[in-house]
Amino acid sequence: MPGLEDLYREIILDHYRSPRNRGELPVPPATRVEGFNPLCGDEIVIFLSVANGAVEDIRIGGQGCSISQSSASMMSAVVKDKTVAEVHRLTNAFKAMMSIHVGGDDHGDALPDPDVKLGDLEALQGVVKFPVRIKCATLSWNTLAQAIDEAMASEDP
Amino acid sequence: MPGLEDLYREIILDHYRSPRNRGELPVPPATRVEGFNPLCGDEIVIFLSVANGAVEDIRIGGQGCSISQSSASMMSAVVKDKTVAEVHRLTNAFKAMMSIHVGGDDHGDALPDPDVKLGDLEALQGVVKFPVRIKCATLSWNTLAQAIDEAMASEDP
Amino acid sequence: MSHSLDVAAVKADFPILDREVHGGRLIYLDSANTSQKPRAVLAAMEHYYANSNANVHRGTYLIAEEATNALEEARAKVARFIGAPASQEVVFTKNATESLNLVAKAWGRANLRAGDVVVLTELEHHANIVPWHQLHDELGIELRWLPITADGHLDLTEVDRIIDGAKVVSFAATSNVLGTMLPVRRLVDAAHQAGAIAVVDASQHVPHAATNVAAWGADFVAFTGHKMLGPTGIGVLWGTSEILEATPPFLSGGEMILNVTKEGFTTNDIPWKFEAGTPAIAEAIGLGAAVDYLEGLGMDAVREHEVSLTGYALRTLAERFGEDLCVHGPADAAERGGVMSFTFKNLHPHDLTQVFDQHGVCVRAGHHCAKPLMRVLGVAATARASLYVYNDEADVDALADAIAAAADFFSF
Amino acid sequence: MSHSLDVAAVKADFPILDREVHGGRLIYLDSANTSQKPRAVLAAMEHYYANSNANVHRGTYLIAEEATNALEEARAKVARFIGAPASQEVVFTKNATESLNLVAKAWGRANLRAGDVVVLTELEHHANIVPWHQLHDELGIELRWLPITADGHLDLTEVDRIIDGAKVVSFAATSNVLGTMLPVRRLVDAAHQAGAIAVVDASQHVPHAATNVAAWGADFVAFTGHKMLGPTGIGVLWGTSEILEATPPFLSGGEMILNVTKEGFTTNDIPWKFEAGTPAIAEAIGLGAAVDYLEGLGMDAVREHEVSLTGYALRTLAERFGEDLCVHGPADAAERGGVMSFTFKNLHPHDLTQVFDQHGVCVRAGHHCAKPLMRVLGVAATARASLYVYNDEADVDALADAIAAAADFFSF
Ligand SMILES: Cc1ncc(COP(=O)(O)O)c(C=O)c1O
Ligand SMILES: Cc1ncc(COP(=O)(O)O)c(C=O)c1O
Repeated sequence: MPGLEDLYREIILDHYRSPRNRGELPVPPATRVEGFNPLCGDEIVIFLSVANGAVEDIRIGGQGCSISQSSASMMSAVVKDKTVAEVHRLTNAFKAMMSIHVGGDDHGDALPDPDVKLGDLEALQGVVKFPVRIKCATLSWNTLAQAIDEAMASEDP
Repeated sequence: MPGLEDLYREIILDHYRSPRNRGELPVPPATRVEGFNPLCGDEIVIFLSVANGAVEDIRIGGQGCSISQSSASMMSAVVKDKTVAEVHRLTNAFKAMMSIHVGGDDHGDALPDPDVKLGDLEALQGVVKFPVRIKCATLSWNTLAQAIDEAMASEDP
Repeated sequence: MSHSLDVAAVKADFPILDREVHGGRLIYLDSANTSQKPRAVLAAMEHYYANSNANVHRGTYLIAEEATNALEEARAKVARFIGAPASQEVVFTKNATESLNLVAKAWGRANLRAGDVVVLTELEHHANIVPWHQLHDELGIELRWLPITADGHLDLTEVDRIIDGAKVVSFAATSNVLGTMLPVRRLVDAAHQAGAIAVVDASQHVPHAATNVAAWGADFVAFTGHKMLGPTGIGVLWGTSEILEATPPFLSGGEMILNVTKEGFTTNDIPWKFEAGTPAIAEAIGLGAAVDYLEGLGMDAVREHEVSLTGYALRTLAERFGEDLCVHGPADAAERGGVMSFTFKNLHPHDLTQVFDQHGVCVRAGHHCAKPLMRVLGVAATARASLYVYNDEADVDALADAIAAAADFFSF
Repeated sequence: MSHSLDVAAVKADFPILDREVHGGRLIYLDSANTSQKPRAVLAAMEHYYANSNANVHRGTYLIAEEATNALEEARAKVARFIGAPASQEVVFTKNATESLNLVAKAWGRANLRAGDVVVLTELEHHANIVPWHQLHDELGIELRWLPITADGHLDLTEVDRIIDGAKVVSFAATSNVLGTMLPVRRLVDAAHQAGAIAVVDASQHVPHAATNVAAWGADFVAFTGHKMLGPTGIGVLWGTSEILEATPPFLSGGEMILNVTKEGFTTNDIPWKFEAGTPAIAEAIGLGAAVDYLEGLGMDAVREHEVSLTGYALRTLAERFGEDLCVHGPADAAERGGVMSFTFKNLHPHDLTQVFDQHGVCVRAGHHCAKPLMRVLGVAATARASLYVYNDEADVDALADAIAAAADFFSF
């Protein structure tokens, strides 16, 4: 039986207690997208500004458990200034860590790139032993993907 | 276990093979009402003419099993020239024989009158041991009740 | 103990309670979500499948007749259990959600139009909200909300003003989040006074307290089998004969017709008019067995047990955690069902119940399908422990120990 | 025998077949109405209730996770069994009737308007007729009917003309009265050619023959659990991801939402968007076990067994009763399912099956929820014997003996 220590690494609790990039961005120019985890009621709000194909700024709002909040916090730190393509690779790598099958199928996703470094996010690895929590951990990433889609759509002419 | 002989008395099969009062009446002045037994698909059509509060004439159409057809045939023979009140008493007596609770409740029905004579219809007594067939036996009676209601309604000014 | 329920004997009737999880015993405190099933309910369904399985209202052979009788007996049991004047007023559905959809969509589409007002309370379950939202989108009906007070009661000060002019008043008899028991008769009367129909979502009431729909005077009452010791896949809609007769059919197909031609159809009598297709036969029979089981315990004893155990729980939690633990809803156990939603310090409910799980304690964390209420309470989620006939003081103590363990683990 | 099904072993898996009725063995020939359940299906449900019973997609503790996984595994099994490209394309409903109502009312209300044409066949079950009648009454859509030939096949001569301009073509894959197997792919292509969606009622197909919804190319496929060795209370609607995504929700409440506020709601992803309220959890798990059981037999072996036994039945009845007995539908067993509707002399089906019952032979008499077809056939009712995996030649012989007994009793 996996223990609670596998799930709640210190770095997770740290991000939970002191979340990075909390707040809002003015909309527009930023994009605002909400995400919901119907299982446990977690709600996340992502404010995203994309410029020249890269994440210019990001802010996180909403309420959630330590896993969803810390995942969002770590994500916000790592995606800032990354290009959309890099964010896509990070997302795939993160989902692969969560045992979510991505890429290589007919949806046109690339296979996860083994060279992508997840850094702090690796602390979330233990989540995979608690399958119910995977949805908590991926909520912010799915919401980010949607925010990027919307931001890119409004960038395009 | 009740035997088939309890159900299929000779007089029933006789009415089934040679149904009385089969046919139609011109509508109007007659009333036409259809009845259905969704269980086994029996269909009955009653053509009824009521004059001066009594059954002036009745004809039976439709398709059904021996029980529903013979019940309709016997019913048609017995209700002719009866007043609506007499038909109501007959119906109650017949339903009582079928173990259907009627009367004495708050629906204003009279209790079945022990003096009402059912005659040939008593041959249907065995039906009560085959509860599924009760619906077959009562189909024509329920349809008649509806036909009387409609005929009376169009009689009234 | 003052009540007359022999909980040890009851526990022994529920096979799942013998199960070990994470090396300890299963402490099931999520009955407001779904209840466990006694052996008698499982046996009734098994017996049906092994002896009389056949389709109903269609077969002309022995086992088909047995199946039909068993289904209709189950209906009669349910009718008697809720004080319904007639069996035919009991419509079997798949769950309370379908029951409420039937009301909103079959009755509602036939009777409501743009601008008509439907009154709900702030503590409704989504099952009694979203169908009305759909009608809003489709027909332009308007929703009004009866507010709740800070201590989780319905705010009665403005009830009549808010209900005035409404066509429907639809509300939970007991809140699945706060445990609050609403003044059903009072609200039904207010609805009728205003010319509205009264719809009661009794999903959290029927399993836990004696119910008499006739005494309530409501028009429709919805509830669900799996929360009252019955199986999944079966729900109930009770309605007065008058309103059921006047309501057009909802789902359609076999069973609910008298005749079908290429041109159209005529409907069967109530309740079958509302039961399209092969019904949940085994499940209805299982629900009948659940009713038998609850009647065997006695609904007054069930209620007494829950009031007493809820009182014990409220006292225990207050003694052990003081201000750190906040239980939402009425403070007096006699005024509530055995549902306790709580927050503990600033620990998120999902993290709390994660620790509970390691101790075998099953408690739900989330919005409990009542997101508008969550917003009113100012939280995104709560942890919710809920009690039933098989719970005892040891289960409550185990919950308290698990809370202490969580406090410990997160070293707050 | 040429097929590879060990019927004696199969029979032993069905507890009800040990039952005596009227002093003899039970000869169950009404599987088109509902099938019997093997021990493995009952055991799977019992195991769930005794070990993992909890609500799904809500619980954050071990047994809730087990329950959720068991439900979703059942979905995956069903998806694989019917060749669905993705699990999320499998929506659980309460029966095929609800599945077809979902199509007519959720997809239909959003996509059809007055004058739009829906094409059905003359051999449809009421479940695939009455919802469209309701839509006719509500929206003014128009129904067109594909006729059948004298020998019970679909008349293909005018198919394209009749379908031309239609928005929906909805039809049974196998007739529940005639046994006729329709040319599904041909009809789907004709529908798509005309710009219509194709809806297949596979209630009588999925239990009896290998099914591949992707190969059919249909948009929606509906079927029901209780006819395929599964429990009552569970049905399936398969749809392509595209069409399910584009279809608005039907029943609404818990489970099917992402968010609810006082102002409105947003829906969950497919398939949960269509699964409002607590699902039929145990029943879905039971259906999964039924799929396992059928896969264990092999659907090709099942089909081979039915063709062979139907052939035996058709020959036996012809030999023993000649012209006195008329079996409706295709004469060649290879072109039909194991459903035989027949009339015997001028004996009414209900009188016939009354005698059968005394011999333990379960055969349905009636309109089989296909009254428009009865009218086309020129009868009010038929007797219908239907075969499945647990039937053998002795069962067919018992049917023939019962027919002889009826002839005898009524001394014709
Ligand atoms: C062809 C067909 N369609 C639909 C149905 C309806 O199935 P259910 O009653 O389980 O909804 C049936 C069975 O009754 C059927 O034979
Ligand atoms: C108050 C209330 N209403 C309705 C429901 C819906 O019940 P079901 O999910 O069985 O349809 C529930 C339970 O989830 C409930 O607690």
